[in-house]
Amino acid sequence: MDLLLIKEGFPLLTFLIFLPLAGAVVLLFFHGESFARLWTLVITSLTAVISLLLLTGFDSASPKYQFAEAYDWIPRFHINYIVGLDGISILLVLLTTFIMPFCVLASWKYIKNRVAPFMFCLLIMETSMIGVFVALDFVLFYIFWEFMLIPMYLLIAIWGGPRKVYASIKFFLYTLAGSVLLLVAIIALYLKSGSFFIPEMMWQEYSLVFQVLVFLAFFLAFAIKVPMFPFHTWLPAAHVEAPTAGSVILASVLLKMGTYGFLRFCLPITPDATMLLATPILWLSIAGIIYGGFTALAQQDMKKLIAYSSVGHMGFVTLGIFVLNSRGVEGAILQMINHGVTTGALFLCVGMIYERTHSRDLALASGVGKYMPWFVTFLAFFSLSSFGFPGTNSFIGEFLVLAGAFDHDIILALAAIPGAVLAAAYMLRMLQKVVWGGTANPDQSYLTDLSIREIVVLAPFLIFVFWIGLGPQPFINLMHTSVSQLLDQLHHWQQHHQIAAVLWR
Amino acid sequence: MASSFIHPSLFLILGGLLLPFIQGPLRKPYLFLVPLLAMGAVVLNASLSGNFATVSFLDWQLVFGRVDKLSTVFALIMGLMAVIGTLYGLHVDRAGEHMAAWFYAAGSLGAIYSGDYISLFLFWEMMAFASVFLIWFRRGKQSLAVGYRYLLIHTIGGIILLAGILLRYQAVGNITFDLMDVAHPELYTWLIMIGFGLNAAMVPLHSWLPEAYSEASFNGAVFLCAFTTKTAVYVLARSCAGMDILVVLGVIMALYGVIYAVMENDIRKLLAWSIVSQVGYMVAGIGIGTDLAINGAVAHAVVHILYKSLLFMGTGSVLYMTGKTKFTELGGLHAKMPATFFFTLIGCLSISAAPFFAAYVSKSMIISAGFENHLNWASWLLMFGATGTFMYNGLKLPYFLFFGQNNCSAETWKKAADPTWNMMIAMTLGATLCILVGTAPGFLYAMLPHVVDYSPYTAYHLMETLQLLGFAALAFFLLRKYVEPVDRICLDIDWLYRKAGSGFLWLVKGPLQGGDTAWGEAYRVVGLSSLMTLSRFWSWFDWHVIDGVVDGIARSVRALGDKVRVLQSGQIQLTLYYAFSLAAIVFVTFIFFQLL
Amino acid sequence: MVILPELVLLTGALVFFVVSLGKTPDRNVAKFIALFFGFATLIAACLSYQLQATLFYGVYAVDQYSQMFKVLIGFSLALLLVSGQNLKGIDTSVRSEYYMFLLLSVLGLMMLVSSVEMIAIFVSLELSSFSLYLLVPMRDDRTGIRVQMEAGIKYILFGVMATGFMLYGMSYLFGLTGTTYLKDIVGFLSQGSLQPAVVVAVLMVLIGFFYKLAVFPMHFWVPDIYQGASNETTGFIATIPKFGAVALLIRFLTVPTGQSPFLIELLAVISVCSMFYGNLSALVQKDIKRMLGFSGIAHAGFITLGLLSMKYEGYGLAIYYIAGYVLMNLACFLVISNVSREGENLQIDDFSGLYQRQPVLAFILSVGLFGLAGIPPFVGFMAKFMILTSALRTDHLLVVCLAAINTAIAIYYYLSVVKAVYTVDPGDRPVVVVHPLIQATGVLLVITIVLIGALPAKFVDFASAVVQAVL
Amino acid sequence: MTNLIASLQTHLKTVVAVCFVLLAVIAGSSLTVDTHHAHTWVEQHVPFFWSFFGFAAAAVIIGVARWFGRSGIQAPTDFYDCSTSKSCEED
Repeated sequence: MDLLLIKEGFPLLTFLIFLPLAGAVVLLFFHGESFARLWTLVITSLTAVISLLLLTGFDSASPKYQFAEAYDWIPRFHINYIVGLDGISILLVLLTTFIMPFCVLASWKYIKNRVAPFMFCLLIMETSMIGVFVALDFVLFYIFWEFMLIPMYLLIAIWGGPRKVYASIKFFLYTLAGSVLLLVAIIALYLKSGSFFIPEMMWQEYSLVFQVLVFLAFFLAFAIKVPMFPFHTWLPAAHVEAPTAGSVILASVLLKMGTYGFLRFCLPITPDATMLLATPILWLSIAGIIYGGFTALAQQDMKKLIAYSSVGHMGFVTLGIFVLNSRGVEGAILQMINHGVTTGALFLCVGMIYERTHSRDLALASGVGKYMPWFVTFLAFFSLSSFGFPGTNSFIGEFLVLAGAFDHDIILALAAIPGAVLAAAYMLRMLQKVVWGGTANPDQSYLTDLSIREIVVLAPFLIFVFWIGLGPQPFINLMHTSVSQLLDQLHHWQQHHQIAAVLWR
Repeated sequence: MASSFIHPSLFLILGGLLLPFIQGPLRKPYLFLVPLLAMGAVVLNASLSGNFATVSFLDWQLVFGRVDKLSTVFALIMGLMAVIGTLYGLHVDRAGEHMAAWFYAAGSLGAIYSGDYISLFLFWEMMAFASVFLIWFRRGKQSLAVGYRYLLIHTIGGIILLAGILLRYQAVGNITFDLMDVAHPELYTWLIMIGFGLNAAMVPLHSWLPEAYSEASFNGAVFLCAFTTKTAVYVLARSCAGMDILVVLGVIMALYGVIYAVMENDIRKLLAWSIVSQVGYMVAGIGIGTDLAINGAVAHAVVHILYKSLLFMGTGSVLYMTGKTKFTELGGLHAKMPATFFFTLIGCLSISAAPFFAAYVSKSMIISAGFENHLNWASWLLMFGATGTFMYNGLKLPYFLFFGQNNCSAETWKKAADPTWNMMIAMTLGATLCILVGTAPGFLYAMLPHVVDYSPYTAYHLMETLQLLGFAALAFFLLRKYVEPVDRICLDIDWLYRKAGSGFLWLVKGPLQGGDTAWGEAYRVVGLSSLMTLSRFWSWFDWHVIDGVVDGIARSVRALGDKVRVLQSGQIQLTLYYAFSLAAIVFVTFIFFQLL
Repeated sequence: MVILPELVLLTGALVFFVVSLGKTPDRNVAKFIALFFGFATLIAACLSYQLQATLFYGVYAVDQYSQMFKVLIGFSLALLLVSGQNLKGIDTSVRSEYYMFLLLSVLGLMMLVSSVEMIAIFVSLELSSFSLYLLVPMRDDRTGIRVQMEAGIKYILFGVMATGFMLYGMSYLFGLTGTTYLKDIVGFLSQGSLQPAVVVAVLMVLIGFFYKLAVFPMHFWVPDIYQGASNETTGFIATIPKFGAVALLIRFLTVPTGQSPFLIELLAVISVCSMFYGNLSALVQKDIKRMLGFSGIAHAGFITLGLLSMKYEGYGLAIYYIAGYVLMNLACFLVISNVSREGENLQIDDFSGLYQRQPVLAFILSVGLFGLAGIPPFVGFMAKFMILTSALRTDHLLVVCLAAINTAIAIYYYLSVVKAVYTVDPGDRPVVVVHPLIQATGVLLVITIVLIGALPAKFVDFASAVVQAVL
Repeated sequence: MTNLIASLQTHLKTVVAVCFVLLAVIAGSSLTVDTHHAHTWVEQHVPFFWSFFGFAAAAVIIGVARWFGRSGIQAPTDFYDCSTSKSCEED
């Protein structure tokens, strides 16, 4: 347990996990619509503010798991309640806590019926999402990981669009089917290592075959969550049908869990298998990047377009992770955050159009710029950021990832570059259509520009876009120690286990 | 004393951001003030030399202010250009257009002052993205499409450049932006060169230029013609001086531009083509790479900015007043817009290197540098081109625009008149500078990066030029019925592909790959549509194949369930039979289990 | 005193017998009597929880093991009576008889878990079974095609066959060991002198209980009976008897056979078969009870998976699993029997828009279904998880993987109900009115499901300990 | 200035004549300048070299351009619309 930096006194993480849950329980008894909105906003904002304490207390110099708490839970099976935070997860936790209030704001008018249940689902979501990122016990992790499906399913299935039933069931089945073998892998690991405590599972001498099997089980679960090409088809369906807040949560947080899983589990628990299988996965990421670009280019539905763009962007993340060098991994983590910020914001933008025109069709939204100057300004910045325009956050992320890729293999990196072109292509296409439209724009004169609430929702995202874009250093500092320690261990491992290294070549 | 360095871009950017809030009577003075401030900053910087405004970013040193003679001279002319251009568009009250123009200029200035690849790249992209608005602001279907293509092409250029930078970073380990080892070019050298070259409109990466510039708004074009290509020339001079391939490319550009310009019917396209050819001279000069040649290239860049902007202002006025840009819809305008004619004429003479006019003092430097380097073939061809330049620009343009047969429709003729005061002032300014430089090149030469021991006003050079021009003119007037503009557009490189048949065409252009040389045109002709087809195919593939597999699995499991259900026939005798037989099976297996 | 719960049930049965002699009483009377005896049984079970004794020449052992089951049975019985108190499917005239046989059947089960001698086992088993056989056709005939009769007949015939197997197996055991006392049998066999016949005997006995538990291949009766019987009856069949089955399965599995590898393999095959059979055929069901029946088969497969570890821990887990399963099923049947208006069968579509019509029931149902599907944090997940762990510990990787895949298959049909409940528009389906007491029961169920799902440690430890101590 | 041009146009004949004279003068005076440090042999030894060069160059360029244009480079103005119409509706 020397890996843990046990937090004496106030159990901060536990509090963060269960505060939204408590809020949700309250909502069970009070159904007032306005109350539900307000209450949820209060709870989420409270969570966000409190989560800032993490930053103040976090010691970025130590690779340990901080704010850790450990209690017995099911001693018979060595299942304990252990939570902790390190450089890899802290940013994601903060991302989660900070996205949520904006989701609430975004659904302020969007959700008209069954408000209280909606907010209930949001809060439950938040609990499970934070839980996933901080859980250090594999069973705990899995519980949060699976439980999350229920509220998300309801979010899509109840408040979704026309094809909500299909989309939601697809989402549920697909992701669940992906993670059943994860469960088996977890049990297998437990029987080998004798504990569900994740750090104790790392860097153990498993046989290569065992590692590969476990890795594949992991991969299936995480690749579907990411989603990596060709496991991505649930994403467009879900995104298109989900309500705005749902899409935002999906894009900003849920997708990150897959990549987070790769980082947290695949690399340290099955190092040999990782090195063995890194190359194919890298090429899969490349395929995803380019493929996502192409499909995005063909979309008429803005949400679908962004959904496919996510496939491309997450491709960059996996690329960065599996080049296995510090630039790549740090870029990948940063890119996770960026994608969370940018794509989340884009979905909010689309939602705002949708609230006005009740359509997400590019053709119907063309020429909006004339009547919604504020809106298009935001949209323009976010789309620039989305294809990594210099000075915005994604540029840093993709740049680091590409740099890492170049360290790893030049061909690989060059292969990724057309993806960047495509990104520019489809984003500009959307932007140009929305801002300028064609010659025959539909009559948009009834449109009203953004309200204060909406501007308040979007502005913070913009701030982060440029903050990360111009001064990424603080963010990188947060993660640097953990990442470098992870990679050091990995390379150290690699030197002592030439067998994998040999197979790798 | 880094404190004394003031980055001119700051003024332009801040000014641009504030612009929307400056309304009413304050607007015009403000518009005038901001570029002046930037200009002032440049002038102040001119006194410095060294690296300023260095910022450490991640683990790199970014240099935002690298001041030396080369950067200074370019910065000066760009700053000047910002002033003139803004002045010219002073009466335009679309704030967005000015903002775009200023960001554009800011990007160019930033690129010129930046001493490392990262910041260079940043400003580089800034230019591309700001400039496209100048095209979009003309509003109208064609400009939109063109602007979109323009942007895409530049994005690709940027990405090639980025790839080059990254590779170079891999190889060299630093990001300082300086002369590359052109003697032993690596992959990254080529990539970077191509990235720059695309902005310099090198044949065959040039095709974005004519269509974009001819589609720009009337004052947008004035900015466009100055910044993009010349910034490219600057960075080439900075990083690729003496790269032999550039000589060839330059010459090709020079001639290619000439031919097309001679055929062209659209006046602003004609000027755009002439940009290609003039930049060709500079590129060639850079390729030659001796002090004289570099001097020549730089000088030519400077004067080119002057007269080209003058010409664009002239033609811009015509467009602004009449709304027409085709010879076949204009002509004989000297009576209606004499001043415009006068200034344009000066511009024409300048570009055709007539004695005492701008280009006279610069073009010849490049050419003679060529001779001195024993690249005679190059120099001859450039001479040849120079003649052509005079032909289409010194003669064709003014003749068919202001004299020649009058094709103006009635209302065009009615609308035609000299433009507003600010445009006149701007043009006057430009014209004066042209003549000034042409007659007294001393101060220009003083600014050049290397010491100049070259005087253009030798009797021989004078006579040479006079003969050249005189007899070219003779030939022109004898053969002028052959150059009568016709209302047709000129296909570019893509023509070759058209001949090669559509199947091949698709093969070459279908995939998005930037390796396709005729990228811009190809993109225009089938690139976009086939790209869309391709992407539509992929999305079809996504829904029907990949998703089909997924749903298919689900369905087949369900179907399997349907099969299994059949076992559950409600008939008790059957079920009993199953149960018994299974029990029996178990029993038998157990027996075997025992025997084994 | 030690057999207080049995006595309570017996008196209850007698009371109803008396009532049934007179003219048909008001429906509420029967209901209240039933409720009274239900809770009385629960209390009695709790009271006699700590007691230990051996009665009737040692054929009847009152020990922790049996008492634990009795408490579980009593608890489930009480809940069942509350949730199914309206007995919509049963004609008022026969309600008292219905309750009588219900209590008798429960009595049989209570005796079953206590009996440690084969004759006693047989007798109590038949007691519970036959009264159960009678419950099925008591449904009042609405369809006109008398499905309930058909179901009842099938039930009997199939049951008789299973009993036949069991008796045959018992006679074998007796013949081999010369005693009918389990303890002696175990003692005798553990001294060696094992023959392959022992396995056959044990298997045949097991078959009887497989039939009760509805494990493949003794499951064929399930869907028809579930569909044919009234909702309340099905609720009973689907839950409480399983306790007895598991209890006895465990008792008999402890009989040493010397062939445990074979037995284990067999159990593994059986469990995988029932999982696939159950889940696959459940996928395409329209009738919810039928669907739950098939899902029950699948879950029975999971229980056998727990048993095949042949370890006390595994047994403890099996008990934990069955307890959780019963709870979740109770939740589902509570909703079913209250949503159906006159006790008619319910198609899945009939739940459309239940969310608008009766949010609480919708909530209960979805918790129950998600639990059955094994989504955390409900008991279904924890139980499944532990069972898989113990199975993998005995190196049945393949079986475990298949089981895991089954969870993925299963989710679909559970989800299709939830979908109907939450997303489909109710259309002209009327609002469902439910007695608050029933709602409270449902919520109680939900809470228990979540609680023992989140904190299983105590229960599992206890169960395993008990099994270890007693057998 | 317009008047000036107008008057010139009225006496077009004289203007042309003057021009020819000018040309002659130029050509003539080109013989007087010393050509010692001209770059190449031809410049030094061919009289009126640049005159010929200029004339020839102009002629050639016009010829080439004309041939080039005729050979299909010059297309009707609606040439692209057939292919861009698709793409226009795209972006």
